[in-house]
Amino acid sequence: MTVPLRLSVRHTSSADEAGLPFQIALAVPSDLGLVEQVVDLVARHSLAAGLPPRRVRFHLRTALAEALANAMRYGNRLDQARKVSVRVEFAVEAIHLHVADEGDGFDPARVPDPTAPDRIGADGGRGLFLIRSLVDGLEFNQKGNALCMTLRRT
Amino acid sequence: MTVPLRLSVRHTSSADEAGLPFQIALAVPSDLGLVEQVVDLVARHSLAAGLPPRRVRFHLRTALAEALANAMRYGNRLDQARKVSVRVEFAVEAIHLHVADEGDGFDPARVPDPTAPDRIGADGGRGLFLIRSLVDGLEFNQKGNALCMTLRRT
Amino acid sequence: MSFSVRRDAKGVMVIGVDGQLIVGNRHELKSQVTEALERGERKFLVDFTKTGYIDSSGLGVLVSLSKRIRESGGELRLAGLNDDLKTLFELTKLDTLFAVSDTAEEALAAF
Amino acid sequence: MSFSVRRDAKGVMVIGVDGQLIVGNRHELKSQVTEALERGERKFLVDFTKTGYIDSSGLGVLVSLSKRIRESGGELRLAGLNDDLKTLFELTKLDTLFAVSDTAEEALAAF
Ligand SMILES: Nc1ncnc2c1ncn2[C@@H]1O[C@H](COP(=O)(O)OP(=O)(O)O)[C@@H](O)[C@H]1O
Ligand SMILES: Nc1ncnc2c1ncn2[C@@H]1O[C@H](COP(=O)(O)OP(=O)(O)O)[C@@H](O)[C@H]1O
Repeated sequence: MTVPLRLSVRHTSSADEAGLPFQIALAVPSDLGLVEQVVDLVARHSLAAGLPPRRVRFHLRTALAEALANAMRYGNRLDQARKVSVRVEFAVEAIHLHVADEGDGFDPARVPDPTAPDRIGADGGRGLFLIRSLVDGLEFNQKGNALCMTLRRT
Repeated sequence: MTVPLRLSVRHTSSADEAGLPFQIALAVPSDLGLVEQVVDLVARHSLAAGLPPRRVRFHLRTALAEALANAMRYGNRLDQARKVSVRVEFAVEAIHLHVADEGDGFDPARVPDPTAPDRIGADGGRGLFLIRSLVDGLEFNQKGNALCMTLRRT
Repeated sequence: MSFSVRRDAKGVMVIGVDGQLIVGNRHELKSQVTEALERGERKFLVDFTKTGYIDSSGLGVLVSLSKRIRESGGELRLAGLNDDLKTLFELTKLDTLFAVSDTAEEALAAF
Repeated sequence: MSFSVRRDAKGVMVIGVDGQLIVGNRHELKSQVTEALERGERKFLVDFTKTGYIDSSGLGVLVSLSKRIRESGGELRLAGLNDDLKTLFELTKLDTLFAVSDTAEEALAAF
């Protein structure tokens, strides 16, 4: 006789599921071929942590892919020996995606708006703009080699 | 013009899914009512990380519940201000479950075998024995207030 | 998790463990059985058909209840153990201590 | 992820993006289209019906390919964008730059 695996159907415990903050961490070699895998991994665990599928499928995946690519390319200059550190904090109300590289950082305030009329047709320059558009909060460290993207759970 | 009617390009990344080690960490107040939630959380993410369901459903859940209960009861004496730190490393071949408390530790070698004839009917004393029976590797730190349980992925 | 309790036609208290039987809820099972004993009940069946996992505290509570029930002249049977739970009872040699039936029906017939 | 390429009866190269179009695989799309241009193909349809997500590198490659195709006197159409991808094109105002159809059929009819 086998009992189907049913996890967390009902709780009578002292705090509910979302009330247990935890974090996921990984260190990723600077290989652009790994971006998709890291995004998949974080997306899968975000779904397991109860984030709404659309937030994960669109906002989280796109913003995280951008942040990883920038950290690998501009921060770590695709040097595979340099790692991108990814830490995802699952808090009660939101998740915080921390992405840090081993580079010199930059000043995000100096990145121009890619939707300005003379830039719409440019080949690049949309990464940071997309991150800003898709997340609910974005913070950089002083140096500019680490960012934290906040996505509300709802 | 000879053009192949249908051509597919499969992308192969430089490492496969299980090849991206990561870890999950949380700090749990010493409340026995939280054991089930923590076990559910770790189980859910272990399934998301591709561990075989039976390993998760039985071996992981039982062993982790034991280790958490011991850390809360004997290590932290159910003082909710003291935390049990849980860290799960998802490596390529195995997962490592680290459980540490803020207590004084103990000497696991001095815990008697609960299956000895005079002990089978005892009310307690089976926790450590079950952990040992269910995991593929068990290590304690010197002090005895932190353990690491290894479960192979297969 | 939760427990379901019903009294069958033969006067057996049938307790179903839905979910886990672990350190966090074992006292609930203990008080269910203790109160029933005080009310005069003597036949108990714990049905694990809907049980996820049991930890050593859960096993401990079963051992201590079986003693109390025996001391009161009562009878305890277990049923519905899946393969994992059977392994658990075998590892701890508790399979030698309990009357275990495959199904609740078989257990009820044995009272 | 992978790309599927077929040539339809009207001579349109239909490229399906199965999975993601991101920094890790955008070069594959680029070389598919560049080689087709060199072979003399001029009509291109990129079908996103089976696409998961697109990052800014993926958008960048579409912009640069649209320029190349236009310079060669060719035509590029996009189709099959789901709501998320539509939002992406709207946010970046790239919806004003591309000829976008709801379905591949509509796009093919428009060539
Ligand atoms: N992690 C980083 N380290 C250093 N510079 C960065 C980093 N992320 C972004 N940048 C800088 O910001 C610029 C804009 O980035 P982005 O908006 O993502 O567009 P794109 O990647 O297409 O240039 C980059 O060209 C780069 O100079
Ligand atoms: N984290 C811990 N800190 C201190 N002592 C511990 C810890 N874990 C186990 N012990 C000791 O080991 C003994 C055996 O534990 P265990 O085998 O789990 O059975 P039980 O919990 O039923 O006593 C406990 O009674 C306790 O004295």
